[in-house]
Formats: sequence, structure tokens, C-alpha cells
Amino acid sequence: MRYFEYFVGPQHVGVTGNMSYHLWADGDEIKKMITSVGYLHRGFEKLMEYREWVKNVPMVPRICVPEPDVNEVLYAMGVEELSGLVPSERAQYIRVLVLEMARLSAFLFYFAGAAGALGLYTIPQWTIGDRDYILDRFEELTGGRAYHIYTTPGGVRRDLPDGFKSRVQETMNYLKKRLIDYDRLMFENAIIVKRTKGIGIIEKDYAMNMGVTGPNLRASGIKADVRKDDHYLVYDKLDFDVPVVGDGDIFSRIMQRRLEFDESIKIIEQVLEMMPDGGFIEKLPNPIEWKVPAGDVYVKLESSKGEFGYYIVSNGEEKPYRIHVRGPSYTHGIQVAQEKIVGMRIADVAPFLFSLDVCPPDIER
Amino acid sequence: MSLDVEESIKQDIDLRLKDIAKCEIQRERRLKLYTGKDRVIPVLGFLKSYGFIHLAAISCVDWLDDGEFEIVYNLWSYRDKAGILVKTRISRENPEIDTAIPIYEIAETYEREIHEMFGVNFPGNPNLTSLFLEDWNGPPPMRKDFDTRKYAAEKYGMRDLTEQLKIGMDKIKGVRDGDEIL
Amino acid sequence: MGIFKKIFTPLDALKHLGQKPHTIRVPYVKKEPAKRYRGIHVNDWDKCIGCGNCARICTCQAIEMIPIDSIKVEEGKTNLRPQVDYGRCSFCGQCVDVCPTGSLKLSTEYLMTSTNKDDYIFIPPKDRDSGEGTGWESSTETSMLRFDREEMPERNPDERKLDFEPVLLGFSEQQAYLESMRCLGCGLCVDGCPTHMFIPEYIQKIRDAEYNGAVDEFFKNNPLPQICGTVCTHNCEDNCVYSRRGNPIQIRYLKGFAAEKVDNYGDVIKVDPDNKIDKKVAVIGAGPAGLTLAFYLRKYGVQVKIFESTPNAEGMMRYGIPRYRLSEKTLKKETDFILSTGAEIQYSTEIGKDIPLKNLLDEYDAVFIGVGFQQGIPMGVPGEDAIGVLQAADFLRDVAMGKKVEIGNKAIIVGGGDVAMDASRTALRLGAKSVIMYRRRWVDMPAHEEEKLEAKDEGVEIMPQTLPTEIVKDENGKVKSVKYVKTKMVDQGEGKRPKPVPIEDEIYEMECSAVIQAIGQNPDYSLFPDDIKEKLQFDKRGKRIIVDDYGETLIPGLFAGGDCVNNRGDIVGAIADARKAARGAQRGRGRASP
Amino acid sequence: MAIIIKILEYILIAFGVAILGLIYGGIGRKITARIQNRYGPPFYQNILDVLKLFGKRNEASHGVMFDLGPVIALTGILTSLMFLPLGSSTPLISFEGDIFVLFYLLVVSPLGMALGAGEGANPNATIGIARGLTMMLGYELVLFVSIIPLMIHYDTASFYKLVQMQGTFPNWNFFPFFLSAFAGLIALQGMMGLQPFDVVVAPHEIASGPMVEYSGRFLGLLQLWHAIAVIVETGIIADAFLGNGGAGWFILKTFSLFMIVIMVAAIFPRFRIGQAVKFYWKYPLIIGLLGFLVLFIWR
Amino acid sequence: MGLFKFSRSRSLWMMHFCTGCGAIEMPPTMTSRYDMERFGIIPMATPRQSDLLLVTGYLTVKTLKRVVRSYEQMAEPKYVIAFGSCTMRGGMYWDSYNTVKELDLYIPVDIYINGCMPRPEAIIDAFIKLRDMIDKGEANAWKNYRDNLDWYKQNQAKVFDINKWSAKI
Repeated sequence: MRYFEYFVGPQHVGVTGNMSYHLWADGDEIKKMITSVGYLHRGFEKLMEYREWVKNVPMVPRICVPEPDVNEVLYAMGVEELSGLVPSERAQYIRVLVLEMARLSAFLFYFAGAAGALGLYTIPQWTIGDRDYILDRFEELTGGRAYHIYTTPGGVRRDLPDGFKSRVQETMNYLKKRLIDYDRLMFENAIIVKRTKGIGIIEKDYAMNMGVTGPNLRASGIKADVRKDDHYLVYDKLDFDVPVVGDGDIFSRIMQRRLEFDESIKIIEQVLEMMPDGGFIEKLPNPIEWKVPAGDVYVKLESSKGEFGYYIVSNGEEKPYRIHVRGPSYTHGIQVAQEKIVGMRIADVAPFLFSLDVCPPDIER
Repeated sequence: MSLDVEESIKQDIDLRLKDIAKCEIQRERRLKLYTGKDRVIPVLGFLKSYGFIHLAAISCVDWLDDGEFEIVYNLWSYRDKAGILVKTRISRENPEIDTAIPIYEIAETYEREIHEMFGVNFPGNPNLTSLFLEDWNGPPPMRKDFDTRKYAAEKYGMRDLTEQLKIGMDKIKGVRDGDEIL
Repeated sequence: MGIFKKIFTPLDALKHLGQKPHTIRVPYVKKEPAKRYRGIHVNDWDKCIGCGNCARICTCQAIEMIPIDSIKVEEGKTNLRPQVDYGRCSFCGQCVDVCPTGSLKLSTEYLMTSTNKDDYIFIPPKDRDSGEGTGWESSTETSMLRFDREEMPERNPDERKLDFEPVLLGFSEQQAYLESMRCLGCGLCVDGCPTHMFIPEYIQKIRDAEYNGAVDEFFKNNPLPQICGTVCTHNCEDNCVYSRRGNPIQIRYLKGFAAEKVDNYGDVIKVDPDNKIDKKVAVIGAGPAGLTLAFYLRKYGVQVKIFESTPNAEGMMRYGIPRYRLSEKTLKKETDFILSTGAEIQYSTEIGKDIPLKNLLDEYDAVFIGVGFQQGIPMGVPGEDAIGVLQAADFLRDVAMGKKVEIGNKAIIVGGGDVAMDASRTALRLGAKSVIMYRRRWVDMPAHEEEKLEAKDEGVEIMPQTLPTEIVKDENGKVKSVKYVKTKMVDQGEGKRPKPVPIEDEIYEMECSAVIQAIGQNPDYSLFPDDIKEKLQFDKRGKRIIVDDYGETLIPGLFAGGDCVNNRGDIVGAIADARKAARGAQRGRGRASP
Repeated sequence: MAIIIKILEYILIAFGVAILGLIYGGIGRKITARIQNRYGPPFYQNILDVLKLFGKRNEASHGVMFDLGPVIALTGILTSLMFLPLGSSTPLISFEGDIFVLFYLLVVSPLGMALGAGEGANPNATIGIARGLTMMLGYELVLFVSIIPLMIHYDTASFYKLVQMQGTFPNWNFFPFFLSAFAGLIALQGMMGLQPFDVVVAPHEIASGPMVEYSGRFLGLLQLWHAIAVIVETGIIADAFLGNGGAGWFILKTFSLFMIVIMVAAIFPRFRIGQAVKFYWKYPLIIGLLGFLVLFIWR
Repeated sequence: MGLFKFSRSRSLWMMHFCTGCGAIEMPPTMTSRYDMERFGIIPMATPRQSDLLLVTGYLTVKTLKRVVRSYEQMAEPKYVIAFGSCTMRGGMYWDSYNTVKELDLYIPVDIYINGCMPRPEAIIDAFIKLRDMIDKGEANAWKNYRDNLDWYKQNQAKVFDINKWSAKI
């Protein structure tokens, strides 16, 4: 039988970025979907092969726009591991701080997207407005709002400004206060629960086999977190939980982020307290003509969307030989979404994709 | 830092895949495994049954000078908390390697990308259509012999300032009189 | 009840209806960007030296160096200024982090909207700057550049002052690597080097541990790399971009390091000693100028004969510089190599006395004079004829020749140049106490800073703003003490060096057993017969011979170089002169090619 | 002559109502903005929007029906305005049974939209129409159920009479018939197409639904339709439950109702279409039916 | 006519099309902290209803096709604001094989905003500039597109196979 064909995106409110879907529906029920990506393909992996190691530092954050710091830290970690450079303890704490702040801002974005997809337009206005306070802190620390270009191989580019810690704490207090508002309006909202419970279930085994990672995997009931399993930076010194919601539906994915939000605030507060003194950067011998010893390394970390990984190959020259970026949305943004969307209603497409937190730029690079 | 887990994984792999794969420990929680092109699927099959459930990525490295592509399967075991890179090399002339879909379903998209970006063929993958590029008429762009600067300059008319930079830098470098003048 | 509550909890949001919104009412209310914000570039044109590092680091190729005619080109400074294309710029601030001078920074301004995209290309001026501490700027700490150098290992001062073994221990390979890695390859240093060595190129080779290649680069315009690598006056380092805010790259020591790594230059530099063309050049004085000339002429097969008045080659390098700075081994290695290229040398032959200059002029196609300054200048105070009052040049020469020099237990050295430092430290090594008297301030002392510090470390007492007025003799006619006064500095107006004026009120006296005068040297032109001397042209003070661009004097075929031509008074200056002269001879000026 | 004056008066009223509706919309946007912690647009913003839309060049047309759709929608709502008593004033047309006509006419506008948008052949529009018509099944029923007790109580099917007999405060129908009024309010939410019942336009799901292909003047007509519909729809509830009164009171009442609707819209997400209709057939319908009980008890 | 112009400049509906990374600064601009609805600017879901196209950064060839098509669907008068460096001369992606470098070769641009990314303040600044331009009648890039359609089509055809493309629609 012929199905009703329906295109979503790239120019559409209901897409999680610049991507599109081709839907075949029988009445209101989706029978088939094909994800189309490539609207943001800039060929980063190719461009990075053309640039010296340090010149890639401004390049990498563009890979994942809502949470750019992940890329910077990963790239720096990979290069450091290849070259044997060890950043100072303080730099590592600052990196954790930056990563967690970025996670918070990405989660706020996520809440906005998820609520917006469900038609609750007050939440985006709030969360993105409040995210701006985190961006203010970022701007103070890194000099940039969206792209921080702050972490560089060897450490971080600048030290904390005066009084920064207390201002971060203030922001955290503010967010904690606002979380109560969010809870009441969004996470306890009966209609949200009704719309999202039991829909778009990704089963545990399926998620694991399909390479789903991060909060989506935990929402399906598997306790796996790169921060705990493959501890990098100073995460092993910090005390935090890995919440697992476990139902695998849209609601549990939203709640998963909500619970992890609390944990991130906890981590930031610990980091502020535990941050040691010391240098913030081990300078590279030469910024432009530095050569990294030959070798290859796979580094990964836990982003707000899941496992972000960099596979870096060096052949001992001034430029990387090959960098492969493993974006977390790669798996759930294409194959998982395509398969799991079958049988869903048209109205649930946007909430489902927003709940998966599909970020096209990190799929396409 | 003890490497007990890694050692035991290595032992098990060495025992089971003695003839077809070579395993080494890279560092804590990271192993590497080299195998031949024809052995990849059985090796992956064993590793998945061993606990490496998560296929994080499949990468491809173009070793132009060797005339080979290196396919790297990036696996992770949630149980052992260790990752393993499975590497194999295929010839650049006729790049072809069996698909990993029977073992890892998610490989479909990864292979699709490698097919598009490197022109590697994966017999058995039903969906090797273009992923990122549309109406692409150049060679596979991630190959080392594809020059993106030249291509961009020709297609989009954007000038490459590398030459200008060189001239500028020569200007800065000032007086040079080596003995060739003598 | 739970469901009932769930329906009504969202109503809580209505409380915001009465609250003041947190909207920033841009553009009516301005929100200041953070202090570190990365906005549009500003560039202090005066501070900027046009090194082009910003253009090289730019990952977007947004920066081009544009020559600006209104800017004067100075040594170590070009008239190029960065032009930024905001159609490319990604505001990463890496250009700021590699700016060695700190002139380039990103201001906190970011507003720029235009209908024309060509408006977005311009040369950043300074006027947009909102002041210190705002915008993205780099300090020596936050810059990507490592302004701290790798310290050259030295022997302990207490230990080294007891003997004449070399003070410097030399870089380790790791140190040399790190130090050479600092080089950005901008090449501004080349302007500072009189002989224009290929500095970025050889530093690159040193970084890659290709020492042979580095030596090859050295010999393109300097045949004495290891000597220069140890005691050069390193003007290049003054021009190094790092010197603007920190320690320059130790180009000198890197060169020395690489030269030392190659035991036999002959493996790298192929000069056939038997290749002799039908041209003969005589060289008077086997100092740096003479040796350089000999090398470059030999390279092209010209027959060279060097006439040296002392029994050893190397001239002032041997007799002016003490062995603890420049070891015998180094000297021998370099001169042996040059002599191995087929240059002949005749020791202990003084031109003017043993052989008249006229003969040489007749016999050879060209004659090169590289005699240097040998005679010390007397101070002109009463009591200078006392026993124990020495000239530093003589003193150093005698020590170098191994003669026994009696200076007693306390020597006063007068002067503040490198020679004074050498003399004081030599005196120290002979077992005496050394005191340096200098009439100007510490900062005015012409000696190199590191020399001064080394002397001080070893225990030389340095008395700036001190002027000896009289040398007191004892009954045997020997030096007993020195009477001196303190001076004060009198400003001479803008652009002029302040002048020391003695404070006559109080006269001090210091006991001593020797006085070494190191206030300058004069040339000894006794080798010129009068008729030749008349034809030559000297500078105003009558010290230096005027030569043309090819080192040739007014007499065809008579070339000169070294101290008697330039006023640098250093080795590398002599080398540069000699190369000029070699080029002159090669180009066929004078009688070398009639 | 009288009829001409009446028509002129009607045109004036229609114009005024449109302006009023636009200003309501603007204030509604401001109120929403306040809940969302921001200032929002000026209150006259919607007027500017409509003016702008009328100033645009129309690009594409997808056929006669496509162009006529907005006209039918606007005509439908303008006709229903004729039957609506604006407070205590007499509507243009009033007769026994006009409530049924009014309710019938309310359906004309969405149908006009449906006809027009259907011609646009945009899948979003098609889905939007399907949803809109389904949605109507939900709220129209509830609206009827909430009004019927009043009709029974006053024994009339004329809206004007119903309002007149109701009297002023505190004799509002709201107090005795609060269950029906509540059901009516919920129906109003759906009629206005606001959250949680904004399934018809649902930007995240189907762009903006039926309006997706409309631009320029036609979109302006639709905006006007919306503006008048705001008054008509809140007016029905205000007239039915909040007593009569002068034009000023009418404005106040409709405005208050509109504000309630807007505030509820700001704090709820949207239902899925199935859920929305199911919801209407469940809670508000039950509440509305319970309203009948009041009738019997009160009598 | 003046009233129409006035309302036109104060009621700019922008198309909700996040083409590049510049889209990341759009939500803050649209939401409570900067609230551009104050100027009557709201996102619209479809090109038919929009007046303003924001090209928020680089455009890949694949996106450019959609952008051109969306732009052509917009009712006149329509305006284009280009965000950041990438739209002017390629920005960071000046040597990428898949992004176009100079946007104004393919669609006309009214205003460029400096930055990578432009801050919300800069975006609002551009909106206000555009508003003034409309008031003065200077924002006429759309007329330019109509007048020089052939030139634009030619340039577009250089980047993608225009025949193949138009056959698809």
C-alpha cells in the first residue's frame, strides 16, 4: 500500500538542528523513516589534517556546537597522551569545571528542546535564559560565549579570573533555585508525563547493541558512564553518583538528564572547593612547528549526549595524520532513530528525537 | 596502576586467537589487536562474545605511502571496562572488506560513512548510499590524495593565502646573503 | 490527590507574572562584555614589530601582513602590519597568544554590522583599545610562547674562578632541543647579525638534530661557528622577538652546540686544498677577519697566504679572550679546519718590520689587512708610569701566552667594557682580588650583561660611578694605591648619554698591587709606510680605515677588515668585513682581476 | 434606511472587534512573555503584523480554493459575529434558535480553512486540517453540553434572550452552573487552539499546520479571522456565563477569559491529537453532564 | 504606504532555519535574556510566512540548495541577514570541500554581522540596523535578486547541478 509521504526539515522547527527526515506514514502512524544528514558536513577530519596541531585548537569546538568544550578537552587529552605532556593538577580541575558547566548548559538546552517539542514554550524561555548565566561565567573565564577555545594541549589558556569561584557558586545557587521552578512546570507536569511515558522505548539490550551511550543508555537501564569507567582528568577524585532511570522511554530520558543535572552541580561545587593552586598550562615547546611523536590513541569522555571519542593518529609530523571523531549522536541519531520511530505517531516524532538529544553537527562534523 | 585486567584479556585473546591476531596492551584500559583482512569478522565475533559489546566507531586511515587503508574497529567492554582497537589493513587498489553488520548492527552507518569518505567497499552492507554528501562528483574526500584546498579554490573560487603568506614571511626575513653570491 | 496536585503544580509558574523580567533591554541597556572578551583586534603599531607570527598561526588565514609606508624600518622591525579579514577570522585569539610583543590584542568591542562585506577587511589600529586589562591580551605568562630560556649550565663561581677551564658547560641535547624549539622562524634576527647568518634555517636543523646540516648553514657565511657560538656579541639575540618581553633564544649557544657536535668540519664542508687557481692573496693578521677571508677565498681556489706576527694564529680570539671563555680546543678546531683548506700561514712575521707592505702589494693580487687593535689607551692620570700599571690588552696577551705576570694580591681594573671584565676575571684566576672602577652607572657599562653578572658572581667587586684620579707609587716605584672620587650623572638633554661629573669634595683611596687599564684600544698602523698611509682615508678620530662596500681601501688591491674598519670590535663584525672583502676580491675589484 | 445604518454599525463593530482582538492578542503575548520572564512585544504588535502582511506581495497561489479559504474563514467568523450579543446590546440578527446557527457558523471558518489549505497540497496542512476537524469533534460537543443546561433553564434558544434573562452580577450563570462553565472554559481553550490543545498548528510537529502555505494578504486575513475569533469565542462564554452588562463590561469579561486561556496555555504542553479528543470526551464532558444535575437540583 | 513600511520594519518574522553553528546564539536572542520579540521579531515555522532569512553561518552545498529554495518561497519583500565570518569569505571553513565561501554569490545579503559567533547583542544590533534600512527604503537585496536572477542562478549552478535539482522539485 502507498503510504503518506512526509518531509521534516531541514527548515523545520521540529528538528534538532540542521537535519531532515523523510517519513512514510499510514494515517498518523509512522511506517518508515529515513534520516538525512550532511547539511552540516564541513569535512573537519580533512581540514584538521591540513593544519598544525595547535591550529586545530580553534577548529575542534565547532564540531559540537551546544557543548564545544568536550571537543577541546578531548583533542587536548589525545594530543597530550601522544606527546607525553602532562597538564598540571589545577588545569585538570579547571577542565572538569569547564566540562561540567558545558554539560549544564547543554542540559538546559536539552530541556528547552524537549519542552519545546512538547509545546511547553515557557520552559525554553526559562532554561535558555538561565543558560545565559552559565555563558556569562564562560565568557568571563574563556573570553567567548559560544566557542570557548579555552583548553589547549598542555592545560588551559588562562587562569581563573579574580573572584570567579564565588561567582560560579552564585550561578549554581541560582540554578538550584530555578530547578524547583522547572520541576514544577516541567518534570512534574501531568501532561508532559502523559505525553512521554511509555513512548519511544529503547530497550536495554537493543541500546547496548546499537552503541547508544551516555544518558540515553542510562535511561534504558545500564549503569555506564565514561567518567566512572574510563576515568579521565580528576573524575576519580570526585564524589558523584551515576543515576539510572531505566525505563527507556521519552520521559525517562528527560528525567535522566534532570537527575544528572543535580550531579553536575554537585561536581562543580566539589571542584570549586578542591581546586589546588599551581600553574595552569605546560607550554608547548613551539606553538607552530611542534611535532607530536608517531602513534595512535583513542580518547573518549562523557559528554551530555554520550561517549565522545577522538581517534588520533600521528605520523610524527607537524600535522595530525588522521583524526576520527566519534560523535555521540552518530548511533542514536541515524540508525536507532530510524528503527525505533516505526509505529510512533507523527506528533511524537519531535519529542522522540529531541529526547534522544540528536545533535547533527557531531554526526556530520 | 596494575594491568591485571588487561593482562588477562590479552591472555584470553592470545589463547583463542593465537594464529590469527596479535594483541598488545597500549596502556591502562586500552588494548590493540592486529589481524588480517579475512580474519576480521571471526575476530570481532569472538570479541563480542567475550564482552566487547559496544562498537564505538569504525575508523579508516589512509596510509598513502604504504598503499593501504587501515580499518580500525573500536570496541569497548562494559564488563571489563577496557577498550580494544582492532586493526586490519586492506589494499588501496581494491579496497574491500566484509561488513560487520552480522555482528554489530550499528556498523551499517559507520561503514556507510567510510564507503563515502574513502571509497571502501563493504560487501554485505545493504545500505551503502551517500550519507553526508550530495551530488558529489569528486573523488572520496577523505583520501589523502584529495586536495581540499585545490578543490575548494576551483569550485567555490576561494583563494588560498598560503603562497601570499610565504611571500610575506620572506619579506620579513630580510637580508640574506649566503655564499652563493660570492 | 497526586494527580490533582500534578495538574496544579504548573500553576506555580504564574508567580513570575509579577516579577521583574531578567531581560537585558539591549540596545537601550548595554551589557558590558567580560573583561577577557575576544572581540575585534587592536594593534599597537609602535609596539608591533611586524614579525608575522600572527599570520602564521592563524588557522583561518585571516591575517595578511601589509607593508605600511609611513612606518620606519628599523633593525628587528619591519614595516609590515597585520591586516585582518573578518570574513575569515574566528576570534580564537591565538594570534594574540603568539604575539611576542603583546601589541596585538582582541578588544572587548564586537559590534560591526555592514551591508558591504569588504568593510570587514582592515588593518587593526590602536584607537579602539579600551585600555589595559580589557579584552583578550597576552602576558608572558599566558602567551603561548615560552619567554623563559633554557639556562646555560655553568660551573659554580667559587670553583671556576680558580682555574682557566671553560666556564660554560654547554647545552645538553634536550636543552638544545627545547631552546631551538622556541624559535618561531620569523627571521628578524638575521638583520641583527652583521654577517646575516641563516639563523632560522640552522635552528630548524638543530631542532631536528641534523647537526651536519646546521654546520652547512653556518659555513655559508661564518667559518668560525664554534668560536662565535661561544663568545659572539650576539646582536641577533637583541633582535629576537622574544627579547621584547623576555629572554631571547640563545642563538649563540645553539650554534656553538651544533658546531661542537660535528667533530670534523671537513666531513661536511668540502673544500679541496689542492684546488688552486692562479690568484694569490696575502692576508695580514690571522685573526677572525684573516681566517674568514682565507676560508672563503680558499673555497674558490684562490691561493692565500697569511702573515701572523705571533707564533699562533687566531689573533685577538686567542690573546684578547681568556681561555676560560674560549677553550684552546675550540680555537684549534676552527683554525685547523681553515688551514686544512689549503691556506698557508707564516707565523712570527710582522709586516712592516720583517717584510715591507710594499713587497706584498707587488707580489700578490690583493692584500688584506686584518690587524685589529693592539695598543691600549692610557688613562692620563698622574702616576701611570708606576710598576704594576698595566694595559689590559697586554695583560691578557701575556697571560694567554703563558708568560708570568705579577699582579700581586689586589688588582684594580679601570673601565667597564668586556675587556675590563676579562681582565678582572683573569686577575681573579691569577690569585688576586679584583676591583672594577667605572665612571658611569652599572647600566651604562658597555660590557654585556651576562659578563657583568658572571664577574660579579665570581667575586669581582664592581664600583660604578667611580673615577680614579691618581695612582700612588710606593718608594720602589710600584703601585701602592689608587685615589678616586665618586661621580654623579648629569643629564645632557634628550637623546644624549648622561655625563659623569666627579664629586670633588671627597677623595677616597684604595690599596692595591696592580692597576689594569681597560678603557679602550687603539690600532697600530706602523705597518703602513708613510706614502701608503697618506693615500688611505681614515675616519674622524683617525682610528679606522674607510673602505667601500667590498672592503677595498682607496688603494686598489688593498683590502681591510675587522676592528680597523668597523667600530663593533667583535669577532662577527670582523667576519662580516672579511666576507665583504672576499666578495670584493671575487667580484674582481682592485688588482685581483686586472 | 435603518438597515443601512445597521449594516454600517455592523461594519464598525466588526472593525472594532478586529482591532480589539488584535490588541488582546498583543497583550496576551505580553502576559505570556511576563510568565516567561521577559518583556515581550508592544501591545499593538499584532496590528503591525497584520498591516505588514497586507503590505506584502503575494507569491504563490495554489488555486482558487486556496485563495478563497481565508475569505470563507473570515466570512464565517464575521457572520457568527452577527449573532453574538456584545454584552447587553442587541446583535444584528437575533431570533429564537440562533444559538444553533451561531454554533453552526463557528464550524464554517475551520471548514473554509480546510478547503483552502487542502488545495495547498502540503502534507503539513493536510495533517493540520485533519487534526483541526478531529479537534472540533472534541470541543464542540463539550461546548454544546455546557450551554444546553442554560437553554433548558431559560427555556430559550436565542442567545440574546439568554443573556438578557441572566441579569447582572451576582445573578451570573457562572455561580449556579459552575460545572458547565468550567466545561465551557475547557472547551474555550480548545476553540482558541491554545495549549494543551494547539495540535492544529503545532509548530514542532507540522510546521504551522493549515497555514503553512499561506503568506501575505491571505495570512493577514487569517490573522484577522483569529483576532475576531478571539472575541467571538470568549464572547460566547462571557455571554453565557458571566451575565450581561455594557460594552465595557463585555470587554472586561472577554479580556479576563482570554487572560485565563493565555495563562493556561503558557504552562501546559500540548496533547497528542488522540489524547486531546479523548480528554474532551472524558473529563470536560463528564463535568458538563454533571452540570445537568445542577439544573435538576436547582430547579 | 508609510504605515506599511513602518509596520514592515517592526514586524519581522524570521524563518526558523538553523543553517550553521550561528544557530546556537539564536535561542538566547529569542528567549528571555535578550528577548528579541520586543522588536516584533519572532521565529516562523515556514518560509511562506517569513520576511527574514537568517543565514546563521556556513552553508554546505546540501543546505544551500534548501536555503535557496526556502528563500525563493518567501514572499517579497524579504530580507537576508548573514551571520559571522563564514558567510563572508568562508571563515574557518575557507578550505573545506563542502561549504560555500561567499554567500552573496548565491543569494543577496542585506546585512552581515561580524563575529564567530555574533553575540546576541550584535544580532539585535543588526536587526535594528535592518529596521532602519527598511524605514529608509534601503534594504532592497530582494529586488536585486529578482533583477539579476540569471547571474545568481549561474552561480548556484556552478556549485550544484541545477538541472538535476530543478527536475527534482
